[in-house]
Amino acid sequence: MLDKNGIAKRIAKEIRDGYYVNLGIGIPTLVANFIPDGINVVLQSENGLLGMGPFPFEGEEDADLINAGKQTITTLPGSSIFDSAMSFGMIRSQKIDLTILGAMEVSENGDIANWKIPGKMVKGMGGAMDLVASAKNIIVAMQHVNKAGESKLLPKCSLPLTGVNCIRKVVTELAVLDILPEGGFKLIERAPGVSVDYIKQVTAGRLFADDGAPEMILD
Amino acid sequence: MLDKNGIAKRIAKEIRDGYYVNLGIGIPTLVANFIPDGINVVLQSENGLLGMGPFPFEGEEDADLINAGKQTITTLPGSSIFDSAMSFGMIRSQKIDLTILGAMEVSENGDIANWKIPGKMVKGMGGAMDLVASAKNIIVAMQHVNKAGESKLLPKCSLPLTGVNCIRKVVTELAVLDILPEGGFKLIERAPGVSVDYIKQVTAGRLFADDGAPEMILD
Amino acid sequence: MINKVVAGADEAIRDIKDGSTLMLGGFGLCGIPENCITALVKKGVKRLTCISNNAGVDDFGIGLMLQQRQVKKMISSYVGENAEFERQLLSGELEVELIPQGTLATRCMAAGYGMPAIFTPAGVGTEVAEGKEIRNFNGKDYLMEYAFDADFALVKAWKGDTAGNLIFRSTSRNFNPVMAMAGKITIAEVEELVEAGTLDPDHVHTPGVYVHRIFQGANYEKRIEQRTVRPRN
Amino acid sequence: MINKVVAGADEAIRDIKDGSTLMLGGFGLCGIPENCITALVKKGVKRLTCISNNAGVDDFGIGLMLQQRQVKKMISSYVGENAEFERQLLSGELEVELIPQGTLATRCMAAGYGMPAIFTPAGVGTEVAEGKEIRNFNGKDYLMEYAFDADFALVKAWKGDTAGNLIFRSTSRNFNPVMAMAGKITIAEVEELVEAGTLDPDHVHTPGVYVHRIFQGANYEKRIEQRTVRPRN
Repeated sequence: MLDKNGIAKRIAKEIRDGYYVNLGIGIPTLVANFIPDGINVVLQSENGLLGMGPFPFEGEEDADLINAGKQTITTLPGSSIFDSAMSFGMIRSQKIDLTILGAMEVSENGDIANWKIPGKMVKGMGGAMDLVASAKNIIVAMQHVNKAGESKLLPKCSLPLTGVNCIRKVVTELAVLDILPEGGFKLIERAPGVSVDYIKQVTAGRLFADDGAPEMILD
Repeated sequence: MLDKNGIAKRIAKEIRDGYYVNLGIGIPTLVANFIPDGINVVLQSENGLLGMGPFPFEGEEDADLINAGKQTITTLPGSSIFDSAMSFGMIRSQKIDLTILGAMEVSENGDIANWKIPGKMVKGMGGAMDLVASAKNIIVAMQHVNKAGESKLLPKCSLPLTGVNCIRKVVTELAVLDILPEGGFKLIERAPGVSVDYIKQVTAGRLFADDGAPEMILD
Repeated sequence: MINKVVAGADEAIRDIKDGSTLMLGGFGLCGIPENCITALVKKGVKRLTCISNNAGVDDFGIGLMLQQRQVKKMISSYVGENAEFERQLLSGELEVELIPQGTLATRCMAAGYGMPAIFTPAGVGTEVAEGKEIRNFNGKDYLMEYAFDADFALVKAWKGDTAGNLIFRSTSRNFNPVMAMAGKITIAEVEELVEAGTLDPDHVHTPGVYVHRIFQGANYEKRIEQRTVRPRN
Repeated sequence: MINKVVAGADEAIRDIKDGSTLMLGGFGLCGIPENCITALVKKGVKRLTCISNNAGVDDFGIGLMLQQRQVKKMISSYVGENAEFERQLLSGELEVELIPQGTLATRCMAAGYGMPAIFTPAGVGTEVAEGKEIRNFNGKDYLMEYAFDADFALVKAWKGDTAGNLIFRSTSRNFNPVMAMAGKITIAEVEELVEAGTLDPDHVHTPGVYVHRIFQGANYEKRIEQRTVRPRN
């Protein structure tokens, strides 16, 4: 079973040299820490920055330089700044190669719910609906089950949707799963020490694991 | 009867302090020479400049700095540069207070034809169709009759249209005419020495000149 | 050149009335029109509709206007981090319309570019699509979304000149340029106001034609919402 | 940072094939991709569709490609000042689609912003509207125009960096930024190529994400089409 850093580390292996990547808040943000050496990647922050760098050194924070999570950050050599319309323009026109974001639920046909729980205060969808509607390659980073112990990989989402038929891959603390074009979760890898049976048990949607699946190798 | 500079001079009197103005090629370009002192105006060139200045001094021409007529020009203090999409964006969103352009024909309901003569080589409409479709205030500067001696102020345009129901005022070598909301040319002023009868004679569209019209005062 | 300078925030917002629709630039607390907000709180105008990506925090940004119950409706993409906001929303005092962030930006841009509507895939198949026209292009569904129609846009720039030209600094640019283009009356506050001719025309982000009033703001706090740092080695 | 540098024009255009659709930046002869055009003439690719505001003059710009009969179709707003162009057009060798300049720019922008179509009033009631969908918003008619779909965009900037970021100079900006956003593959030639980190991120007009290949062009002629001057007193 993986911790949050483990999930981030596994997702980082999906990143190819030359990718422009948008990272959501939470586990996705951690992915930046595990990008392998020799892989050149540019991180986009949808508030208007390409080439997001690490947090600033203490005392060098700049109120005018934040990421989409409102954290103080830095630029890198080759960074560029643009307005919100251009930022979402490049998202819509699929210039971003990979989008990584969290979710409350994912369905076996690739629907995602991650912005609203009926009866609770709704903070808003931010840029998530734009990202999932446009990105060509979306990976969801999330826990396999919710706090009540219920599966978050479902035949059909129960929460209000963020986007439909858009997720291609899910990485949880237990497994890497592809979403098949014809529907259903295909088990690709198991986290160290996790059995196929256990994954079956906590996956409510259709799971295809006929030919087993290897344990993932993280290093 | 006015010469080209006279037409330009008369049109310049329509410009108010604080106007952003787009000048077409030909007589409209001359209008810039007659803007009264104390009237602050910004000229837009639709290839991407606000604050067009005069031609450069000899030897100071810059190949990167031209107007929509492809002439070398200069900037002024307070100028700004932008791309073609923003340029026509500001035209469409009516940020330009006044557009002055030439025409081959204008009809009594405000249609304009100024880009194409069937059977002749067509060079293109350039930005004219965008300008006439969007501008809130358009003045046409043209000769009253064509080279064949035929009126260019018509009941209906005979040439392919550039825009419909968009022209509000026409200034020719003979007269200033408003186009009435209900249709028809209303004679506002006569050029020095030109009679109402003569204007009637060379205006093919409906002309309203019931209460006469004063001679224009240019200085 | 046309001079757009006004004395200060109070004069700049003089004709904002009860019931006006405002756009306010900024992302979180970054690049927000601090001085205009202070002046609006002082003026006490009510029943405002505010189009802004966020709603500030309890004691800064639009949160200050919420404290005074000046806001009737918020049109935003994300409104977290604000307890008073939540209270007013749950009690029904405040109306909120949540729209995707890219749709928010593009509806501003549409207004600035004179396009009455745009197409975006954001929200297709979700509750955001309810009641909206859906159109398929090349096998993909898009929602038709309308250009915003705002009485005033309040934006904050780094530098501006007397002709209204604006230059933004770093990610405080965000929604400011698209809102500047979209307001019927656009009010720009800047950290530094300079004479026309000082700014390089190639560096101008917002041409002066879009700006109706400009002033140099006083005492920018530029509060940081989440101060994240890394240790020096 | 991702490195976009290629050795020169020949390598940059290596995969432009007979029948490709190209966007070419520039207004008149101002800001045109001179080196890419020279390389295309040398390569001799044929049956090109060129989306460009103008068509050059007889012996410069796209005119050079017309001389070699490499162009099957021009999509432009204004094609004057070119005798060979006129000859080919009248003889039926060359197809021309004339569209309003703002529509041309906005159809590029639409592609760059991932919007399949836009609405513009330009051309309503004229032959440009023939066969197009007309839609009324708030009492005014608009044409629906589709985003361009171009295989390559060839643009010319003043400065560029190894990450593909571009800065344009003065009115040579024109169509270049919107075309840079719109090409499936965007090739940028620059007068000066610098290391990533040299350009101020706030001054970048075209972010590197839009640029697939960049090179420093050789021997810019930057011809002036109409040299207009005023006398010194």
